[in-house]
Amino acid sequence: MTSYALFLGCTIPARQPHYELAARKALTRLGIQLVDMEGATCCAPPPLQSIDLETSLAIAAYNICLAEEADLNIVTLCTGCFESLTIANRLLKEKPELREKVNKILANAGKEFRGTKEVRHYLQVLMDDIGIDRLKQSIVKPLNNLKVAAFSGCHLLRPSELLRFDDPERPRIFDTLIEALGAKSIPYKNKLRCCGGLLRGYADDVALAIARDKIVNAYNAGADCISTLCPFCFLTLDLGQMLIKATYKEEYNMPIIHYAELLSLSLGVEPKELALDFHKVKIDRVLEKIG
Amino acid sequence: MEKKLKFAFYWAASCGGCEIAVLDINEKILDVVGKADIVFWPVAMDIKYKDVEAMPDKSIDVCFFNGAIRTEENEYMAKLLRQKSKVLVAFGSCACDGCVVGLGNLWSREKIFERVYFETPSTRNPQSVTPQTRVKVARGELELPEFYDTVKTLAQTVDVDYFISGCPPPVPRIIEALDAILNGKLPPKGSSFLLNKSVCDECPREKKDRKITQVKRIYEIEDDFKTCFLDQGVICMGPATRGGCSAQCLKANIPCTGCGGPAPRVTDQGAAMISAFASIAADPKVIEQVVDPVGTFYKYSLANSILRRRVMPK
Amino acid sequence: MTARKGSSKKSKGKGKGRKRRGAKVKAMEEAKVGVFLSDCGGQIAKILDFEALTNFVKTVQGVTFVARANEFWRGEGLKIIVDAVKTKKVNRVVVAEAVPKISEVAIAKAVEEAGLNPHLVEVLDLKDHCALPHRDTPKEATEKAKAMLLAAIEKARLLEPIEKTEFPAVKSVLVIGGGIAGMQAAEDLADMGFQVHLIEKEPFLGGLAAKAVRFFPTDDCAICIQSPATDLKTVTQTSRKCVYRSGFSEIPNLNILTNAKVVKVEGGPGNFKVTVERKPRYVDEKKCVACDLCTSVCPVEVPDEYNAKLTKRKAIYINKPLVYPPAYAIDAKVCKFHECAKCVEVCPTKAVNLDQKTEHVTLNVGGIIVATGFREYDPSVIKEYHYGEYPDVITHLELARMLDAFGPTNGVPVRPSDRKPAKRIVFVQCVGSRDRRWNPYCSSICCMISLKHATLIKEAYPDTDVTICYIDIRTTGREHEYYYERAREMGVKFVKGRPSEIIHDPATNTLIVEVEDELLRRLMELEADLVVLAAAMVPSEDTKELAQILGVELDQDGFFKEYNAKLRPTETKRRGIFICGGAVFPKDAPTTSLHAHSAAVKAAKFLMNGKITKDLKVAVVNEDYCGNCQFCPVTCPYGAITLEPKGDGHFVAKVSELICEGCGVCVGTCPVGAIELRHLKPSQISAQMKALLSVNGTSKPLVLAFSCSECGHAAVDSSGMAMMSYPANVRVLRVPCTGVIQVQHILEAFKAGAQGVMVVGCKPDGCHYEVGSQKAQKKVEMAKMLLQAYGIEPERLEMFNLVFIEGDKFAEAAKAMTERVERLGLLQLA
Amino acid sequence: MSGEKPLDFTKEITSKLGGETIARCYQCGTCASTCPVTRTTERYNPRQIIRLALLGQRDEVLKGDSIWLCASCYNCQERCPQKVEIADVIYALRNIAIREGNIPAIYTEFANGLMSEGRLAPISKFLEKKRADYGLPPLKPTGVEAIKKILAATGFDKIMFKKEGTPQ
Repeated sequence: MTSYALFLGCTIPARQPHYELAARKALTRLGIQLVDMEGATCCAPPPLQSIDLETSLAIAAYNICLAEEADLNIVTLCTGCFESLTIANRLLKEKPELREKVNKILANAGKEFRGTKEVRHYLQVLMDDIGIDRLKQSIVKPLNNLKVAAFSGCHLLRPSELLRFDDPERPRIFDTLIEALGAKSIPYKNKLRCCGGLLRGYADDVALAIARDKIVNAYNAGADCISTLCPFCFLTLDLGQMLIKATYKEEYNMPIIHYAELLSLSLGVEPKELALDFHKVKIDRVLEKIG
Repeated sequence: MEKKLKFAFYWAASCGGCEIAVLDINEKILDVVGKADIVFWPVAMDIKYKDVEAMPDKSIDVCFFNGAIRTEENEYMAKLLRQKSKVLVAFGSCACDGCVVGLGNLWSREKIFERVYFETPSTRNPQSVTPQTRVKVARGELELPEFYDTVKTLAQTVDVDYFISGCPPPVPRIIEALDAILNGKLPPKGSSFLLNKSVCDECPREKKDRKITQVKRIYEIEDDFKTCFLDQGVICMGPATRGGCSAQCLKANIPCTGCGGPAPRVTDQGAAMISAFASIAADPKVIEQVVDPVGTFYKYSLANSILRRRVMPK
Repeated sequence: MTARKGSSKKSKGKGKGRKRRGAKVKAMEEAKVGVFLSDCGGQIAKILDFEALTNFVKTVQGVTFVARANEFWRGEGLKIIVDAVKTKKVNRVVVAEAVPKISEVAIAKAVEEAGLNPHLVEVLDLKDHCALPHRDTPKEATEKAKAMLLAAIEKARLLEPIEKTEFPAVKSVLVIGGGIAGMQAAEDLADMGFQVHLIEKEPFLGGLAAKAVRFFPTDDCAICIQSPATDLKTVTQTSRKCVYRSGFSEIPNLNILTNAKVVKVEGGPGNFKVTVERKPRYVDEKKCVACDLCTSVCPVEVPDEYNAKLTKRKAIYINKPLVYPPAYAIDAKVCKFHECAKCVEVCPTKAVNLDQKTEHVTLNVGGIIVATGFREYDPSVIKEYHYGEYPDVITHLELARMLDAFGPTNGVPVRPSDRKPAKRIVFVQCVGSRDRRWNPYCSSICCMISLKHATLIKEAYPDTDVTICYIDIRTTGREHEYYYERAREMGVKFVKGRPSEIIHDPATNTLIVEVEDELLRRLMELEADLVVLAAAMVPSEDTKELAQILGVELDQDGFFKEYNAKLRPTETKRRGIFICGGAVFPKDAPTTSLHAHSAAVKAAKFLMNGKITKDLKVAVVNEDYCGNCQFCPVTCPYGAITLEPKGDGHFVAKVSELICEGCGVCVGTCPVGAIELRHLKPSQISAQMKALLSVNGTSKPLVLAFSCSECGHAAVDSSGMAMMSYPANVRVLRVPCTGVIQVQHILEAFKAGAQGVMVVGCKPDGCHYEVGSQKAQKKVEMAKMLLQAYGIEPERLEMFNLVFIEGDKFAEAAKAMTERVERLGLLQLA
Repeated sequence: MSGEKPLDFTKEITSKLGGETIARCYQCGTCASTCPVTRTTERYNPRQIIRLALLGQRDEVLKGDSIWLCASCYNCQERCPQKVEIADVIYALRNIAIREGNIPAIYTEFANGLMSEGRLAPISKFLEKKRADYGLPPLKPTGVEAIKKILAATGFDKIMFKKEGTPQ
């Protein structure tokens, strides 16, 4: 059994337990052991990087140190956490001077970054540890050609030089994993473009306009739902539709579903076992189509 | 029967390894004793200064002198043996180039005494005793030879006829030297019994790209037992060191540290190696990685280098 | 048993495969030095006390003759030297004379004519190196002049004659690459009477030019060349000719081999043995009448590379319009050979021969010209532009084929997706060029190519909407700016901005180019039927492999690297191998021509005499001491040193006398002193050093400056010429290159009385011997470490990198070094 | 541009973590063209921010609203032909701006959350109950004390809270 230190981050446990629940159920069913991390903190995402990059690196490194001490690789659910931690891990592994600088800071918290562990997104765990074939064999309830607009979120792919997750212009991994569930990953306009989520709280109007584009493009392409990996994207697109309704007087009713939820459903988890009431846009349409 | 030759062996400032090297010639010693009498050999025979002093000048045919000139006694004996010997051979790295003893030239006499008699962790010297040339004791006055400030080579002290460098000298070269002496086929004065070519010439290791990108200690590499140490980043003195040793260290997978001394056309072994090293160093960073330039490049030849010793800070 | 130090038997040079000229080196005769003191027309006699100098020189051992004159390098002065050599038995000539280098050459020439080896001359410059810079302290200057004279005399006494040698130079040249560069160079050389072999890897000559159709800025047919000399009898010199109407292949001495590539090069400059592999054409060029019957029966169809895959061709094919050779060729990759053999049956002249085999041809040539050109970069790696995915995104070469009236669309630009004429065309500049992700350099010709294509389209189809998205428009050539102007006048639109993405709208089969018009500061979505990418120009395929075979360097971008961009732009570091055209960097046709002619002239100059005569001022290995450490071969900037087996399992270094440039970087490297320069022996350096430091006569601490003969000495010269002043305690010792200097020399200088040591050489990247200055720098750094360990202030040693125009900096450095050493106080050696 | 010293500001940026690559920019506009924010609002154009910065318009860059509008999507950085790390450059500019007191309110909120709980989003009682209902394990405490030490070491706390813990 493969074990990982589960890095939850801030948003998932605080706002989206349905994501955590679905991910835990799915990964456990697939034989991945998730170890909850003692003392993990915020991953130091872009808002903190905006305040101070060096501090952010140190905080990310602190969390990696916890995994090093536990002798476990990290798995993240949140794309933002994946980005923050992966960038810190890569930079500190590859730039000795930066590492020395950060370790001086970490010494104050009694930690030292050693660079012995990896940070993985749970999609990588599915691809590499479980594998598409085993995943397909585990599917008990295929998603019946559900038309899914895949939206991985920016920080799974970019900056590709450091994340090295997938081809940043022609990513295949997420789509492959969606199709492994029996669904169809449909093309839609500006698929790789940002949801604007990080502008929420500073320029809500801009953020909403960008989110609207996303919804409209998926809608126009005939998607049954948009599948997300990042709690921020989810929030922006799911809650966002309420705001779009209020601001633009438009209603799309586009279900936003975390991939972990789709995965759980296809692995045979009953909808009632999942915390589906956390969805602002109801997903009944999707459940019906899956049957 | 021919008249037997008279040999002398002397041990000045050195570790004594050269004395052992004389025995390393094994059965050859039988040829030696067959053809020569050893008239003076303090390590093996009980003989006093006065016995030597009493010998007629040039009565010793060949004197093998090992050790550098560190003390007044070393100097006295070097001069005395020169006077008494027809042929004086500088035997071993200490006599030829100063060797490790010569590295003492990086410090002054005072510093050395301070270190040796006070600072080393194993020293207990509550009465602050240091060597004195004359000391009164209950039974009279004791005399000690003076410890010189500077270590010299034998040739810097007296006229030397032949040289056999090495730490200790390689056995085949000793045998060649003995054969030459015993058969009266001596080379021109000033010759060395080592070879003209460097250790590299005898080394079996493969030379590869000849570009040093990083200086490494030997424990830092995974030696493949085939590739030249320099190509693996380990400093090897072979290129700048007079050969004749059959590269025996390298055959035992240890880089050459330079005991053969400078090549025949070179006056300064360390500087020659530094020039070569700097020329093939990939970038200036590599140069900074050399921690101890004198200890690395002049381990055996500091006393016989161009500058010979450190200028002591005032 | 061996010598402890120094003396050794001299190794005798072996004259293998070449003739030695001039007198055999005589046994060292006693040196009789003649010293000739020029007071430069009396000018410097006002500063230097020539009486004192003359008297001093007379006391120096070996000096048998002293003369003084206004000048010695010409006229009466020179006659005095000649006379002294002829009648006074003077056999070493020391001349104090200004006019650097000119005087050296003139005196050496006269001395040689007088019967003395010209290398027995030592010229020193008392004017620029002593009198002028020290004019404020004439007494000290005179003392320094004595030291300089003494040093020159000491060196002269140790001078030995140096012979001249001749090396064979085969009057034949191999030109690799049958594009315009290769054809032009080949034609030049053949016209000059050299035997030329022109090889082309494709079955047809013409290269990229043949595909490009027209050239800017004249919109001329791309494939015309100068008239071969064979035609000169009938045609005026200024005419041009179409390649296929030029009679190119009939030029005497020109041997054209298509389907051919170089696989091995042996030998050396002047005498290469080149193995060329010739793949079968399967059609006998001499029999084929190009009737086209074969293609009509050939069943195999493949996309035609020549037409940018816009059309198909058969397995047996010919490129049109016709170029050399006018014969069909079979594409071995797709032909079914004997399974089919329809072409064999149908051929009326029995030209098709499916059993042709790969041949290997060995050519003996004196020089090689590389003219392998460049190619268009495959922009499919730039995924945001979707080349290779959206059929209507094409490159300029593909567009060029469309614009060719013989081409796949007969001159009409169309959308490949549906073959409809393209009415809205967007060009995207800098695709894969100026892009750190792919090729960081500017490909330099794409702006002009876009302008050419835009205007050609506008001219033929004025209602076509053409937009060029650019970062910067670069039209630097003559007339190019007018070309740009014309494009604007014709209505070509220009958007300053680099598109971020090309999107395909399947509903309308329209491409959308997303770009910010920076000048409007507005995001645009340009709709287009056809998007043309100005893809980067990159080195031809197999460039790396060829460079390896030839033993020449490539630059960071993968093009062939020239010896020196300014002075030797068509030469490589490997003598006898020349480069030209797009193989060096992307070029337009005029520049390619220029380059090709230059390479041809360089090759001709190298081989014209059928032999190469050279003074053997080179490095010499003493085999008795060489320990096979193999450092010198890698440090030699010219690859002149190889290791030669001695047969007993041992190796010794061997210097190629032809290739060696005599810089001495190897000497500065050799840890056993086994390599010496014939023209500057270690004994001569020591003698000069001692002499320069033996006469003090100044109140200031002596500083020895080692200076290279190139930039270093030029800076010292110019310092004096420009009347800069610095103290007379600074003494200059000239070496060929600072790379020759060893740490031992620096230590010896201190031992000999120098209080400070300067090393003055070229800039690290501008060393006349490539690497010498850098190596010197590293040695100086290590010597400083060593001095520190010896308890000597490392600041007493410093390297300065100067050039000719920095004479002021040399004076400053000399002053600064003097002050520094004064501040440090007297150097105490233990 | 009077009185501005372009080089100084460029140097200031290139010496900051994230800002190293700014001077490579040759103003091709790929970043603006690919930016989802630029196509939504005129308030933001990454090319223009870089241009202003390289021309030394320090105040306009740091005190304005523009730099806060980057959505950190890294599209520009991915496609920049000069490998200018544009998103990171924006971080560097924000880092400088924040040190000079231009701190949008949302960032103070985030910093507060980090300082007090070690996470940006607080966990509500409601959520804790919901978690338990769904059988999710109780959340482990965060290493907030360690974070405080890190923030003290880098001076982060002083940047954000100049007067004894009160937001500036």
